[in-house]
Order: sequence, then C-alpha cells, then structure tokens
Amino acid sequence: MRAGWSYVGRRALFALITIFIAISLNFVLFRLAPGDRTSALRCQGCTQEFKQQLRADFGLDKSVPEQYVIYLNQTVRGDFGRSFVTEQPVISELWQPIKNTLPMILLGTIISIMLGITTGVIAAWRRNTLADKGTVWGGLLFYSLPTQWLALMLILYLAGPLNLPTSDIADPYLAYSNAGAWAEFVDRLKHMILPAATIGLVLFGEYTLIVRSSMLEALGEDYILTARAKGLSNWEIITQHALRNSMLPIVTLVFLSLGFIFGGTILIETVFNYPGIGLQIYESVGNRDYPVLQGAFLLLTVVIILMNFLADLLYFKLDPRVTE
Amino acid sequence: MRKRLLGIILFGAVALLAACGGGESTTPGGGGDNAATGGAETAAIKEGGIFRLGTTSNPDSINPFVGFSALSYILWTETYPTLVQYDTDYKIVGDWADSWTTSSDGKVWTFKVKANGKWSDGKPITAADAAFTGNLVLKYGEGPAAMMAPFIAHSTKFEAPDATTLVITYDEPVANVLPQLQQFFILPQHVVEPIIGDKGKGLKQWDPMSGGAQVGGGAFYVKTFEKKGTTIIEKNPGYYTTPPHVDAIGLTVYQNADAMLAALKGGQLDSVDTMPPTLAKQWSTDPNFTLQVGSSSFIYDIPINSNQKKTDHRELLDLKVRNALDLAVDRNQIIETVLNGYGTPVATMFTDLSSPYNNTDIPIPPYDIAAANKILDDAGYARGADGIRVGPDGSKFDWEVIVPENVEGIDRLFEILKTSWAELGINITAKKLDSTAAFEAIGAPDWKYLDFDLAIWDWVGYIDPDFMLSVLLCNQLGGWSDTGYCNPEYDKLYDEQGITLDAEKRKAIVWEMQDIQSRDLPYLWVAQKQSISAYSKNWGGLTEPFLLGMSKIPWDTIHQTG
Amino acid sequence: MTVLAIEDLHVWFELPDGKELHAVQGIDLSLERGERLGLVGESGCGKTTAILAMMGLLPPTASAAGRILLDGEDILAGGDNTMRAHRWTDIAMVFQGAMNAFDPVKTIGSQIREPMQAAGLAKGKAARARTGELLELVGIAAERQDRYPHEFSGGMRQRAAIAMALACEPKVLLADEPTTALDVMVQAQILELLIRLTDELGLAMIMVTHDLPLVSQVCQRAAVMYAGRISEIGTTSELYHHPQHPYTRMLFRATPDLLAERDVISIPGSPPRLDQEIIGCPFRPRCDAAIDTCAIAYPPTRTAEPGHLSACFVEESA
Amino acid sequence: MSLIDAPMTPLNEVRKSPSRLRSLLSFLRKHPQAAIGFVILMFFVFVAIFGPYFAPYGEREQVGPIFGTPSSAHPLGLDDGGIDMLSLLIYGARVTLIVGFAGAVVAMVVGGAIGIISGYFGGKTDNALMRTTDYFLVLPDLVLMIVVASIWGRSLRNIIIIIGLIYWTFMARLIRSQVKVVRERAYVKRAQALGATHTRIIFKHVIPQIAPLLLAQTVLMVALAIFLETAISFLGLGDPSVTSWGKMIETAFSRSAISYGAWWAIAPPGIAVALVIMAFNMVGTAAEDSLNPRLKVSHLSRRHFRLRPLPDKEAPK
Repeated sequence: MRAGWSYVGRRALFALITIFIAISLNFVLFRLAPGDRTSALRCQGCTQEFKQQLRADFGLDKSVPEQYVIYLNQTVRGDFGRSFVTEQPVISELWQPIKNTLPMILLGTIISIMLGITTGVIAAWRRNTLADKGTVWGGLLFYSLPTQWLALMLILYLAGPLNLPTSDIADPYLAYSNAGAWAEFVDRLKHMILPAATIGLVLFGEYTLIVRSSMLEALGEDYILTARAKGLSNWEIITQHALRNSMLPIVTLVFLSLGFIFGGTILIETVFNYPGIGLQIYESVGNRDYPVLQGAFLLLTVVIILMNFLADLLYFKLDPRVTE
Repeated sequence: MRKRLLGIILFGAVALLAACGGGESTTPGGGGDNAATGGAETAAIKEGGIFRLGTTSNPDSINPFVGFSALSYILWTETYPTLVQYDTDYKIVGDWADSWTTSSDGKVWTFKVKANGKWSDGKPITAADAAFTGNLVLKYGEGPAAMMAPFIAHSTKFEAPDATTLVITYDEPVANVLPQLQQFFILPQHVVEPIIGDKGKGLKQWDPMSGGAQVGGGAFYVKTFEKKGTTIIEKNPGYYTTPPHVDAIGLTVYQNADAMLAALKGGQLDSVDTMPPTLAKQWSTDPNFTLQVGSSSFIYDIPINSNQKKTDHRELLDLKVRNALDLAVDRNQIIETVLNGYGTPVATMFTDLSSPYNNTDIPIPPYDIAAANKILDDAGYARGADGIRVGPDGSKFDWEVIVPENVEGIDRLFEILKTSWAELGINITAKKLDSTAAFEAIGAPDWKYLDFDLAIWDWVGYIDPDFMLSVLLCNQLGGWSDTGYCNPEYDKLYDEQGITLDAEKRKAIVWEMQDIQSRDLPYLWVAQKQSISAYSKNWGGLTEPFLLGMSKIPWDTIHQTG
Repeated sequence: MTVLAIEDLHVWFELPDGKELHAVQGIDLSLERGERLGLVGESGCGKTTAILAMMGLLPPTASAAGRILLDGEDILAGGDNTMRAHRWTDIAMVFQGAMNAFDPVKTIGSQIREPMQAAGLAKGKAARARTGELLELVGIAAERQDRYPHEFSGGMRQRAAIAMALACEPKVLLADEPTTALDVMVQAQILELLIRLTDELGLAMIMVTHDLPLVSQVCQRAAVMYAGRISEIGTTSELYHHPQHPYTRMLFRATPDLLAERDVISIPGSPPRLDQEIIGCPFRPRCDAAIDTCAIAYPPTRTAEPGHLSACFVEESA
Repeated sequence: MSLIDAPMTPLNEVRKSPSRLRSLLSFLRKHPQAAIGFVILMFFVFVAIFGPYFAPYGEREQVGPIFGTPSSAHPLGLDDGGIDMLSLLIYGARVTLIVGFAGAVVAMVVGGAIGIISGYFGGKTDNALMRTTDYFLVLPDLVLMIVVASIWGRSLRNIIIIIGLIYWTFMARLIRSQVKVVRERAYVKRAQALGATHTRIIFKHVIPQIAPLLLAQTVLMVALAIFLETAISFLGLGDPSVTSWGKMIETAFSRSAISYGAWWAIAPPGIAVALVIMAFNMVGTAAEDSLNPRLKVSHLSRRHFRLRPLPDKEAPK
C-alpha cells in the first residue's frame, strides 16, 4: 500500500499549501480593509502622537513585508493577536463560540444524514413510486427554503407547541442553582434542538437528492446484478453494495458541507440568538474587530481545508481504488 | 448600536465639560443614604431571589480600561464604588462619599467616604483605593487608561490622608466635577496593582474575572461574565450602604427582541430593558406583566452637511431648502408607524430628560408639503423633466442618505422620508453602513466633511445638556461632529453656559443656543422614542428610570412580591 | 440426464413509448449433465435476455412465458419467487465483462463468500477456506482473496468470476461472453479453464457468444439465435461442416478463423428490431439465398440429422 | 466571412435547430418537472416586469395599522409599516429576480472565462488558475460575503458583484473540464492546424459547444444567487432603498413579527423565495440532465418481471 500512503501524503501536502495560501491571502484581505486599528479611534485623548504610539505598539509602522513576516510568525505560533474590542487574545475570544457551535452543527448534521440517507435510499429503491416523487419534491423544497426563514417558521409554529426555547444555549440559572448535570444536559439539548433541526432540514434537502442520485447510479452498476444473481436479499444488496458505493460521493459532500456550515451558522445563530461562532463573526463585523474577524476567517478556512483533507482520507479508506 | 453610542457619549461628555472651568461653591453632601422609601408600594416585600433581566444591547468588556458600551457602564456602576451618583430625580447625591467640600479657589476637592465598605473578597474599601485608581489613571491616561481619563480630566493628583478622606486637586476650577466623578469607578488597589505591567500595558489586558469572580465593591460583584450570554452579579456582603433586596441579578443578552420576549413570556426572564414599540400595545394588555413607559433618551435626527466648503449638492446649504425639508418630515406618521405611537415629535436636540434646558418655545414644524413646495418654488429650484428639482448650478436634488445599521426602525424612517420628499421633487437613496463606517462616511474625506449630503441617525438624550450642545462646536470637526457645522456665535454661547453657575441664566443661554440651531438647521429633529420596559408582576418597586442607564438602579426598592 | 430444459421461452419488454419488444420468441433448449452448449448470434438477437431469463434476472419491465425445467421442475412457474431459490445454488453465472461484475469496494474473497453465506452453505473460517480452494481451482493463489478487484488483471478477474460462480456448486453455469475484452492468450486460458472445470465437476454450461468458431472449440453443441429465435441447433461439428442455415454459414465466415486462412466477410445489415411483428423470415433482408416464400412465412423447423435442426426454407448443401 | 471560414465549419457542429422556441417547447414537453418550474418562473418574471402596474397599493404607502391582519382588502395583511404585503411582494419580485439573474451572470462571465482559458490553454495557465480557484473554493462564502459587504457598503450593485465573486468557482471548474473535452475534438484541432487564432477558436468553436451547459449552470446559479440575496439582506447588509423578498423577511424579523404573531408578514416572502428557487432548480436540473443523461437502468427494483401466458402458437408451416 505504498502508493496509498503517497496519496495521503500528497493530499496532506496540498492541504498544507492551501492553508499557507489562505494564511497569506488572509493577511492581504484584511490589509485591504479601510483604515487600521487606530483610524477608527475617536476620543479626546486620541492625539496624533497617541495614535502613532498605538501604531507602533501594534507594529503597524513597520513595512508591509516586515508585518507579513511578523504575522506569519505569530500565526504559526497560534497567536492571532488581541481583540480590538475586548483586548483579550483572539483565540480565547473564538474558543467559547466554537465550543457552542460545534455540538449544534454535529446534531444538525446527524439529523440531516439520517433523514437524507433514509429517504434518499427509499426513493432510489422505489424509483418512480409515490415515495420517490415525494422525496424528490420534498428534497427540492427544503433545498429551496431560505435558512433564516425556515428557522423563523420553526419558532413560529414549533417552539410554542413543543415548549422549546428559541434563544441562547442554555438556561444560565440552572448552573447557578446547581440543578445537576443531567438537568443541565437536557436543558442544553432543548436549546439545541431548533437550531440543529434547521440545519438538519436545510441539509436534508440537499443530502436526500444526492443520496438518491448516487444510489440510482450505484443500482445501475453491473455488480448489483451480480449480487442479485448471487441470491442476496434486497436488504443485503442495498446495504452491502449499493449504499457502500454511493457513500463515496455522500461522504465527500457531508465533510465539505460540514466545513461550510460553520460559516453558514451565522443566519441560524442570528435567529436563535445562539452564542456561537457565526454570531461572533457577525458582531465582529459590526465592531470592525479585525483581529477577531481575521482569526475567525482563517480558522473557518482552515476548517474547510481540513474537512477536505478528511474527506480525502475517508475516501481513501472507503474506496480501495484510490491510490494514484 | 444605540447603547454603544451612549457609552461613547458618556465618556466624551465629561471630557468636554472639563474644559470649561467653573465656580467655587461648596455643594453640601447628599447625606449618603438615598434609599427610597418605596412610597405607594403595597405588595409584601420578599427578600432574596434572582432578578433575571433581558437586554438587546451587550456589555463589551468588564475591564473599565477597555469597555465602553452602555451596558458595561451599568455593570461597573453596580459593582464598583463611585463617590457620587444621580438619584431617581437625576440630582447628584453622595454615594460612597458622604459629604464633600471645595477649596475657595475651586481647585481642591475633599471627600469624606464611608468607612464600612468591603470589597467582595473581604478587604476594606478605603480612600487609598480611590487615590490609587485616580493616580493610576493620571499616570497612564494618555495610554492604556485613556478610557477612564475623561472622568478625572484636569485633576493633577489624588491623595488619601486617611482611610475615609480623599483629596483631589485640579489644575483649574472645574464646574462639573461631580457629574464627572459619577462615572469614576474606584478599583481595588490590591487587585489592580499587580497587573499594571510595563508601561501600564497590563491594564488593557486585565481580565477582572481571572480570579474566578470579579472583586467588586458596589452593591454587587460580577460572579459570571459572558459577553453574549448571561452575566450574573451577586450581592456584595460588604456593600457600604443599604443592601439590595435581591440576592443576585442575571443579565442575558439577546440579539433580537423576539427571542427576548419569548423568554419573558416563557418565564425565563423577569424583565426586559426594551420592548419594541411594535409590540408594546399587544403587551400592555397582558395581565402577567407590567409595561413601563418612561422618559426618552432616544431621538431620531437627520444631520445635514453644514460644511460651507461642501463640494456638491450645495443646495443643501440653503436654509430655505432646509426649512422646506423640515416641513416635509411627517413626524406624526413616523411616530405612528416607526414607533407605533410610543413617541413624541421634537424640534430640538433634547429629550424630556434634559428639562428645563429643553427649549419649549421652538415650535414643532407642521407637516406641510404644499408650504414646503412653495418655499422651494419661490427659491427658484425648478423641477426637471423627471420631476426632480434642479439647482441653479445644475445640481439635481438627488441625494445620498447615510443610514447606519442596527438602529431600530431606521429603514422604515428612511422609507417614510423618501415618500414624503418625493412629493417635493427630491430623490434620496440610502447608503447603509455599520456605525463606524457610517461615521467615517460623514467625515469623508479625512474629516473634512466634503462628501456627505444627509444622514439619519439616533441621538442619545442625556441629563446634562453640556455634551449634546458641544457636538456642534467648531472644534468638534473631526471629533464628534456629524454635520460639519461650525458657528463662532454658537461657540461663544457654549463657553458662556459652561461657566454660568446660575441655573436660570444658564437655561437662558442654552435656549438661545437652540434658537440658533433651529435657524441654521444642521439637524432636522424628528421624534423622541419613549423607553418601554416590561417586567413580571412577580416583582415590585421598579420605578420609572430603573433601566434607563442614567442613574444607579434602585435595588434597595426592587423586590420580589410575596 | 437432462439438467436444464427450456421449453417455448418467450420474453417481452415494455418500451417507454408503450410498445412492446418481443426479445425472445419461443426457444427450446436442453442441456445434459456435463454438456457445453454454445448460444451464438449477433448482439440484439436475444441471447443475453434468454440466459437472464434462466437466472430470473429480467428487469421489472419484462414479462416471460414458457417453462424452464431444472431437473424436471418448472422453476419459472412462480416467477421471481421460484427462481430465487435456485439462483447461484443451482444455476450460476459468469457475467460479461467481469470488470464491472465485481463491486469495486469489496475484496474478491468477500464477494465470493457472499453467495455461500446467503445460501447458508459455509460461514466464517470454512467459507474463507472454501474461497481459497475455489481460487486455487481457477489458478489464483488462495491468499489473494483479500485483494480488491482493481488489483487484479482482466484475466484474473475473469478467473475470479468463475470461482465466484462455482461458490455454491451449481449444476448449470451460464457464461455470458466470458472472454470478450481479454487478449487472445488469456482468452485461450479462460476457455481451457472452463472446459477443464465442466469436465472435472460434471457441470453443464451454456456459453453465450457471438463467436461461432470459438464455440466450436469449446462446446459440444451450439444453438444459433437470430431475432429472438433459434435458427439452427446441432453439434458443433455438424454446424461447422454442414451448416443448414445461411446465417450459420455467414457467422462462420464473419469471424477470423483460427484454423483456416479464409477471408473474413462481414454480414451486411443488422438484426431486425423486435418491437414490431416480423412477417416471413427475419433474416431474409440479409440473406444471400432468399427465395420468395421467405417473405411470407417463418420457415418451419427442419431436421437435417437427429439433433441437428434448422429453420430455413432453403436446403443448404454441404 | 473570410474564405477560410468555409472549410473550418464542421458539419456536426452547427446544428441549426429549427427554432429556439420549438426546441424549448420540446424540452419542456420531455421534462414535466422543468415545465412546472418554467411556468412558475414565467409567472414571477411577469410579476417582476409588470407588477408595479397592477400592485394594489404603493410600495411605501401606509394603508392601515401596523401588522394589520389579512382581510379582503389586504389578502396578505399589512406589515410593520402598515404597508400592503401583497403589493410589497409584487414590488419585491423585481429586485429579487434582478439580483438573482445579475449575480448569476457575473458568476457565469467570470467563471466561464476562467474555465475556458484554463481548460483551453492548459499547462501552467491552467495550473495557476485552478490553484486560485482551489483557494476560493475553501473560503467560507457567507463570511467572505459579510466581510466584503461591510467593507464595500451595501448596495444592489455590490451584492450582485459579491454573489458573482463567490460563485464563479463552481462555474470555472465545470466549464474547464468541458472545455478540455471540446479542445480535443477533431474540428478544433483542424482549426488550430489551419492557423486560426485562439480567440477565434474559442468564440467560434469552444463557446458554442459549451453554451448549453453554461446556460443550464447559470439557471442553477440564479437559485443560489437569490438564496444569497435573502441571506445578505437578512444580515442587514442589503440595500435599504429597495424592496426585496429577503429584506421583507429581515424587516419582519427585526420588527418582531414573530412575537406579534404576524405570520402574514413573514411567511409570504419566504414562500415566494422558495417557489422561485425551486422553479430555477427544477428547470436547471432538468436541463443538466438532458445534457448529461443518465440512462442507466436500475438493476434492483421492488418490482419483478411478470409472467404471462404463452402466445397463441402459429402453426408452423
């Protein structure tokens, strides 16, 4: 399997190069933004000398290449600078929101994968039946719904009847009143359901269509006929052969979208007032908090690159043909 | 970003005030204990409990060297000792200070402070803490402590001859020392001293929560702080005056009012600081909640570029045009539609909070399109083929309006304006920007105020008129000015009111300044929005201004009902 | 002893435009134990459809009629239900183009084991051992069962496909173009392997191909199919030496002969479409010996020798 | 037309369809899903073009109380400004569709150009362009969008450019691979041998060949662009001077329609967006399918072949 490992190595190298490009362009992108850390400052004591001093403190008086080297150096060491707004390290500003967002995204993705695979497989297997048509139309419909609007509809029509909270990540007073770990867990889950369901439903539309079409593709392959000839049951044929093969495009899709949902949670987190990474980014834009924005942007880009890489690795694991 | 603007203004205001020197009288102390009696409160007082408050604005930092949002100020007001405070009638009274005297030259202020106060970690609060904080800010005021510097502007040294005496020396007599000191938060020396660091850099990076909880010295201390979540402040057992009824206060930040109101309705909150006007009527009939409609600290205004050097659309400099525009602002419809009736029209920069400085002689312009059209016709601005008026220099009445985002209802306001002004043969397009970018766009290029035509913004009404008046000074070009307005006559009056200690005389000057404004119209004043908050009927003792952020919240009266 | 007998088998396909395609129009075949029968014809003649029908693998758009007797039992009588029980355990198949007959993401071994496990014949270690034996039988080292299809050459894959077909010790092996797309050397090896296996295991085989000379090398008997019917059937030497049907004759000429150096002459035209009824002999338009009668009716089956039947009005001289 | 043109025009390339309209009709007949989508689209395009002439009320005309409930006079009720929702919906169609189409066209032009150059020239050009594309592909799109929108300011033009800039990558990749195929075709080789310039070959031979795919992808991209418009507007980065469906959702949300229970202020624009996006997707996927048909028959089906009685045997003559 030496050829295989060289594949992994090549993908890893590619990921690293892309990350390097992302880091560099990130520097450029925010250098292009108007103003710097000091220009937006307005206060009585903000004299030119004061601003000059500040610029020196932030290393903004150095030449661009010098700044770039310093920036690279810091980035490699995981130092993304300090927030303009809170003066706390960017990493710690981003860490909590990420921790909040992650489980919500995972739950949503799990919901969408389970729903999407089930309906997609049924639709492909019962092609041209009512179930198939229903799935295709339903998938198209959910794929077409604006995310934020779906979220609002869930609040409007589901939150009340199901008695689910529509904002924040947890009831803060539970921890304060020492309600116990289980109660806190249930509470967290409750807060997560609606945002996760939104992600789940939005992705579901896309997933079910893709699963269906890649299942149809797989079901048309000769090895399915072989499997039937071999006397395998339908269930065995679908799970052992068709699904296994159609998983390849699905896995890639899931990992790719996992990377993008991180950024895409902005809409959902805005609606559900969910203190995650999306909300953090949105606020940083409003505050012109460039270090946080730059850090978040880089982080999300790297996440997407890593997800790509993971998808490659998984592909490698799932598809024995991938060696070149 | 209303609250944020409020924060900025608060700290700027005092800085400006400091420049104007002042009298030499001695103000008697407010007697320290300003606990309200609760008056007509009939429900039984139940001690303890946690008051859970929802807000749509957020605290940016609890480090006073960093944060500047209004909510952060509220948190510091509740958790750090201050020498004086506004009472519920917006009069300065003693808080930690029991009494104070001023030297005859007005430069030396001596405060007697309470001896019984303790920080939340058990250490006593002494005048030495105050002197330390003051001197620290003096030392690093041009650097890391810039955020705190305005509150002690013109002071030269802080001394604590004994534990209950604080002496502040100023380099000139300053008239409004007390309104400044109302926001001078006294920090625990034993906590801050070790983190100062090289050139004070540690101050900016200080995390007051690093010890697990903040070391507070007010009625409360911050137990948990979450910028976008819930911040809980707990009763400080060592508080120097009447302790609050509640055990703790929770402050949850919401990005949108909908979510907040759902939480209030669902019983996860006891109160919300703002009720959207669109919903207020619906809620006012809800038996479980009390809607509190109070004074306004919020005005919609339309800044017009008043820089005489403005390059294009110079027709906007024509006072006749401004008058016509003012007549074509349908204030009543704006109040009905944007504020759902929770507002009143205004013609000047002050809300009712600033009474009696509010010039009530200036009439609210009637909505009169015909009259406005006539003014423009008479001034010779003919309509072009497309119905849009054209100035004699060929300049079309087609203007760009800078609209900051995140100001409630401002899009709606723009639309109403666009419709009304279209009837005058004027077209406006919105340029929507985040508040920083919007402010930069107004000053563009480079704070020369040459490009922008008009803007729509909100204006924060404050108690003392000084800051609001100062925004229109010539020296504010590049500072707070959002109109490019400069009028030496106005500036002269401003300096005069700054040293006029007689309230009546000062009022007359301030009224005159407003007259000048209503003549020059650098702003069209539209409407003030009443503050609307709501709280559950399980709570009592909440008096009108409890969440306006202008004074210390009267926790000694707010309580759970039995 | 007759293992498999096909009696009057018909297959129709529904077409999307509502028409129907009569792909197999009543064929009769019988197969003795250990016998190798070639089923020959150009593409579109219904050969593959016929053997898919024998496996019960017709698509849902198909319908079938007739009888398929396995050891005297009509396994077509209950449609898919009765056929399923016999798939692979009694009748197994080597598919055309073994390239795609294997699932690319599973090991060769696991795919060979699958039918054993499905039929409950062997499990776990026993199944593994049996897989190894089968692979050895077709000339592949037993330990290569853990390799993936793409790691095998075309010839090896075809061998593995044969091993897979033998997994449940079937009575009948259907081989659909088992050697197309393989180079000549490998072709010969595979054919040799098939001959050896059928001889050793007493397995009956139907080999489908368009290559008549190839059939004469491998099979004792051959049936030539044209337009869904059998135009001629007989022993391969009879067919070679005394072809009764012009189509048979032309098929021999159309394939490069390994033995003689005759010119290769391709048959002009192509087989007729079967979505409409054909009047007369379907081969008539391409026939070089057609007579007037051919246009009117389908030729009756004529017996040239015992067991050598053909459907042609014209009596072919040797 | 120069003389050189004549031999260069390959016979199989210029398939003059009898008429564009007829080929469209036959496409729609073959794909009922596309036909439904097309009808929905035509309806909204009609509304977008002529809507202002038949909208019952003005775009900014307050005709009743805020959040007035649906009634016979106002079938969709009133919004937070007391403006007729139905009229707003009609006015909003235009901006939404303009942003959708224009954004997709920007993506098509940028992505198409890069895809063609990359695919046609290959080699180092291809490598450089595709590495750039790779980078853009991993950018978190929504985040990039709000960063750029907040830096550039909010206007319809900027939104269109942003949408185009975000989506060109998809287009570029797809077109590149197609161009690579076309490039190898005989008539392109012949044209090259005859000394035609690259520009000429690209415009005369390559673009006509990939045009249908380009078109199908553009249709799909319109759906994405509309989706993004609603997202941008929802985040308050839209153009405040114009009414779009995305902005209507944002307004309803920020003005607490949910708490008010004013479903009519929030549901209709979302449904309109969903319908249009769905319609574009239906037409786009059908067009894509017809260009790249998957004719594979499923080997596995719940149904099995049927049995039928033997046909009447004709007596052998």
